[in-house]
Amino acid sequence: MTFDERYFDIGRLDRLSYKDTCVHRLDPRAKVIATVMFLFTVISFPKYEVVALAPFFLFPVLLMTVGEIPILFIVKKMIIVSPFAIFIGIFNPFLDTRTAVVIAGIPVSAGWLSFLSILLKFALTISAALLLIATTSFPAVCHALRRLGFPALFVSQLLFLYRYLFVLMEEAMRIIRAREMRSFGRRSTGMKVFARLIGTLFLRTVDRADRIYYAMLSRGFQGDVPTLKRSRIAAADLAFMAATVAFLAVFRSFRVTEEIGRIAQELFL
Amino acid sequence: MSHHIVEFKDVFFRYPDGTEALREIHFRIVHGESVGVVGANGAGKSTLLQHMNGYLMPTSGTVTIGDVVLTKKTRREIRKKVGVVFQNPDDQLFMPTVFDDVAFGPLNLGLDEASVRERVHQALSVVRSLDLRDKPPHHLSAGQKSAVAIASVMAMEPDILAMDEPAANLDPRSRRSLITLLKTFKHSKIIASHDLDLILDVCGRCIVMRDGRVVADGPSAEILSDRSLLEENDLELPLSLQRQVMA
Amino acid sequence: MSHHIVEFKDVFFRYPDGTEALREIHFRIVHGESVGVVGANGAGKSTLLQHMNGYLMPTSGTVTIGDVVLTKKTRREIRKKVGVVFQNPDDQLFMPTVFDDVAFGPLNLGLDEASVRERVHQALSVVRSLDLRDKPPHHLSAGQKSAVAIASVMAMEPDILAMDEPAANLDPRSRRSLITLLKTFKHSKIIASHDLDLILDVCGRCIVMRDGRVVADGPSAEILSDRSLLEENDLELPLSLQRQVMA
Amino acid sequence: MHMADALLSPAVGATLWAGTAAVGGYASKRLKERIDDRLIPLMGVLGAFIFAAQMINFTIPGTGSSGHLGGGMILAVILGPHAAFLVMASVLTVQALFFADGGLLALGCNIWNLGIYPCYLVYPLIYKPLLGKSQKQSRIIIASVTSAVVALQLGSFSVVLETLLSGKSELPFGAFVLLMQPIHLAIGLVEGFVTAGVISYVHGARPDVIESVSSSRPLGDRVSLKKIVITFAVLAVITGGVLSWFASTNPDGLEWAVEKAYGRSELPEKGQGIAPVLKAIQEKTAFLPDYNFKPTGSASEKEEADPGWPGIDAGTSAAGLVGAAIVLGMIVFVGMGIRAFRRRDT
Ligand SMILES: Nc1ncnc2c1ncn2[C@@H]1O[C@H](COP(=O)(O)OP(=O)(O)OP(=O)(O)O)[C@@H](O)[C@H]1O
Ligand SMILES: Nc1ncnc2c1ncn2[C@@H]1O[C@H](COP(=O)(O)OP(=O)(O)OP(=O)(O)O)[C@@H](O)[C@H]1O
Ligand SMILES: [Mg+2]
Ligand SMILES: [Mg+2]
Repeated sequence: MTFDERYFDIGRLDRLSYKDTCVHRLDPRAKVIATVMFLFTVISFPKYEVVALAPFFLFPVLLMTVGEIPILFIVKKMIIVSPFAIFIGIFNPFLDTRTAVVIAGIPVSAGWLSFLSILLKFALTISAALLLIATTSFPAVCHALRRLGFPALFVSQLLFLYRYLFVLMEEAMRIIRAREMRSFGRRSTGMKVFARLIGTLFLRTVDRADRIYYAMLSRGFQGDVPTLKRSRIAAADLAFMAATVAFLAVFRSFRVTEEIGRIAQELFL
Repeated sequence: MSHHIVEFKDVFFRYPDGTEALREIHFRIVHGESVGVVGANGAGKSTLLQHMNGYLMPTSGTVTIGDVVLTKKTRREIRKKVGVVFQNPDDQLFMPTVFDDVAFGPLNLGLDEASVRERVHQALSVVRSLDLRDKPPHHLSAGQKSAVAIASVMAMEPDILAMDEPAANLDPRSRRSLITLLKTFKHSKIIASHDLDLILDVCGRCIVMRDGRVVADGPSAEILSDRSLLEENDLELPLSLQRQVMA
Repeated sequence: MSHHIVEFKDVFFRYPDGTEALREIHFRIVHGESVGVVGANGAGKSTLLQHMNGYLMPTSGTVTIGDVVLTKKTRREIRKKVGVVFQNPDDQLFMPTVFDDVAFGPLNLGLDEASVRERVHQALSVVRSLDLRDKPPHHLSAGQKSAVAIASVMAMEPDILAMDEPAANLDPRSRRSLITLLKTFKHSKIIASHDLDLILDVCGRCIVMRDGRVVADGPSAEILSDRSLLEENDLELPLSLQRQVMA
Repeated sequence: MHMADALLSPAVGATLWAGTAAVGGYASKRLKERIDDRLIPLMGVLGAFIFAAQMINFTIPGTGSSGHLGGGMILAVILGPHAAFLVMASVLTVQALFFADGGLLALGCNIWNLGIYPCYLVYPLIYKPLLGKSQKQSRIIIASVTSAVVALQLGSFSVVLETLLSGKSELPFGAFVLLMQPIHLAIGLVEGFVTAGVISYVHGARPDVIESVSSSRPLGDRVSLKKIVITFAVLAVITGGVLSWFASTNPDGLEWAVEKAYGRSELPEKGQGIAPVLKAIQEKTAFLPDYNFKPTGSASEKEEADPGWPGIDAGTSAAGLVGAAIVLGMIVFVGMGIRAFRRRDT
């Protein structure tokens, strides 16, 4: 991905999180906890599990549709980060060739099953993480983390990181353009210029940190970044959590998919 | 009300690298006065403003705000009185949402939740930015950022306002509403700017700096129409006082 | 000399997040013309300028520079012809000394050492900054940075010059010498600015933008004295055309 | 080289999360004790800087391909280990959330691999001793390159271990290591040179910065090597213990890795020895009961590979397929329904 694309991409994700739907309105803590439970449940399925993962797509699909998040955007982002998981998983079919199941006369090896399982888990976990941000906003996730017991220092500087991410990326983007404008694709994209360029950016960043610090002092900063409590757990949040837990428990404990298949087979075949 | 007074007495300031940025600065601003600071690039305007609430401490001489002499001990007190708006709003809006940013000062003053909300509401309505409250600053336009930066200082209800180049990058309409806002602020204020027209509009009094010294101090209408004084100091007549020769 | 021509034909540009920043832009700048671009914050001025040498590529429509249509393939060629000066000089000066920075472009053009030195000397004298050559950019004042940024573009001897808000943060004297410099640049140039007085001074022609569209295009003297047109577009009369009511 | 959720078992994910959280709590506490509150915005902004810097590419000499900066070593040199670790953790958190690099459960692993090694191991044990008191260019280069290479080698080796312990991949240990380590050797070299370049540039242009930042650095020389080594030993033992205990609930991975690593013959009596014990443990501790997945893999059983393995006959698998199709169809239907409903609403 080019610089610009990455930059625009997170800008877009960030903007999505400022929508106002009922998913966006849920308490951030509820969403964080629900997402983590979802992730653990998905990951806890054994290596060769494929079929039982299907119902879990309901979770991202509901968040996506109710939260009005464009599906293509999420899919695109998933594909971009997929190479590592695919790279590791793709060896399974070659290394684990014992026949696991025979479907319509065609033997399917265990390796393919485990590879498929990795892909499904990948899609589920990555989309859940992206949707958490897309429906919650980064600052809200940070505040939730703080209230869930993460160290204040860590959370404060995480918020600063988020705030200045865009400022500095824009700065970097302009520097790149200035370099491009005067380098005509020749030399000067090498390591030496690069190191100086990064060095310049670094020095500016340090100066900026100083100015920010002054601005904070001038508004009474005394070492702690204060925040207002902004949300209380409401009935809707409890309902959401309860529904998530029930959903996860049912589909993790019972092989619902296969049951449905069996019933369907009996009815129609 | 002596707490709105600002007094610089023989202030010198040297940056650690040896640059003499302020020399023998001497002036007094009384309650309710509105003072413009003008001068060439590098004249020392920003350095001067940074003494107003003790980011920088004089190398020698004294700065007095209200009844209090600026020292390392008193500067925390003084910061509650003096609100400073910097040149670049990006350095000033450091919290992740507009609301958080404007609430930052009042929260640090130890106000309770209701009053903090009240203050934020108040300050944002003054700059007509209430509907931006939940946005992150990086999604604002340059003009909106400046407005919010001003709100975040106003929310502290300072007795004295200091602004460094507040109108740069604003489009003419936004600049005009900034001028209106500044005119409605009743307490003492001090504004450093290259926009001499803005100074002429907003400030009754004007200080001219050059190489770290105050070289002129008087009514804006007089100083800013004194062509030779201005030109000696790398300035020129406010554009609205220049006759335009149309092609 | 057709290589100094700039032509936008039905250019649309959409940022990846969906913002329609340019719509149906259509104009032609002929050799030696000097064109100002004005409009409110967010009107699309910077976006327009970034099409001039292919940082951004039109979503639809064509941009022609000289005889060459802007495409991914031709933009390297086009960058040699068009020099762009950004709004913030800090972003433009990325090398550790002024000399290195100004030499960067010519070196990349593959010039030999003597000609590079010659060009740097030339460019720095034009902006009266020869004595800054060994300084690191972060020790310069705002005005000096702008001057060096301009020199670093001039050193490439562009056929066409594009500048985004060149006068922000300059003191009146430096602003005036920038104006003089711009007037002496004989080739085509295009300048985006909120400083309507500067546009009136430097540019014979003026384009008004609003929401990504060109809403007016004509002689600066006419457009910039049309109060109702300007006010509709969040602008106002250049200050030098406003009558100052003295207190 | 970010570890991904999909390759992770809950046990490995949770263990590394716990380890990372412990170190993070420790770092926060240490910083809080002696913090110069100027450090909070500085840390945040430098985190953002790492992102910005990572987006600027450069050409790797002689290859024409391009690389970018990782950042852990630069941060450690400039901020000291505690602050650098927290910044690195934040950078990775943002990567997990905004770019979906890795995922949330794997975040523990990633912070471990890319944060703890450079900040707490390589910086005090390799960078500082190599650099010594000198600030010579050559010294900076040697120290930076060695440090970056070692840190990345440790990181990528950990990815290998974490993947194998999780047991979702079939890659044999040896092959996996041979894949990962050389790639990261190259990346490490580049990162090292860039780190050296930036540090010596900053040192030359503004020596005050490194000095002023590092003077407000709480750690510095005060922490002894011994303390670090001991801490790491303890951490390693605890992690190893917890990990292997957890991992035994998924014996597939651990045993398999051990088997590949040491060769089968060196694990005696597996059939009767370990497997039943593990199975018993598993029954008691399993995160959620593993329905239908009976022959969890003691290796000997796997080798036998009975025809229906892993225990689904053709009938049930067909039912599974049909079921999956129906379930997915219903989900798509629900999604499209909500979409349509929304559209009509607005
Ligand atoms: N951090 C610094 N270290 C050393 N010298 C500095 C520093 N900041 C400013 N200076 C120098 O101090 C002098 C006064 O600078 P100052 O920023 O106060 O000028 P200014 O009047 O605000 O200029 P401008 O109109 O460009 O904003 C200049 O010579 C400048 O180079
Ligand atoms: N990187 C970006 N991604 C998405 N939208 C953008 C981006 N940059 C600018 N925009 C949007 O495009 C529109 C035009 O922006 P542009 O920067 O061209 O305005 P401008 O006329 O230069 O404003 P200003 O006077 O404030 O510099 C604005 O609505 C702005 O929000
Ligand atoms: Mg200044
Ligand atoms: Mg612009």
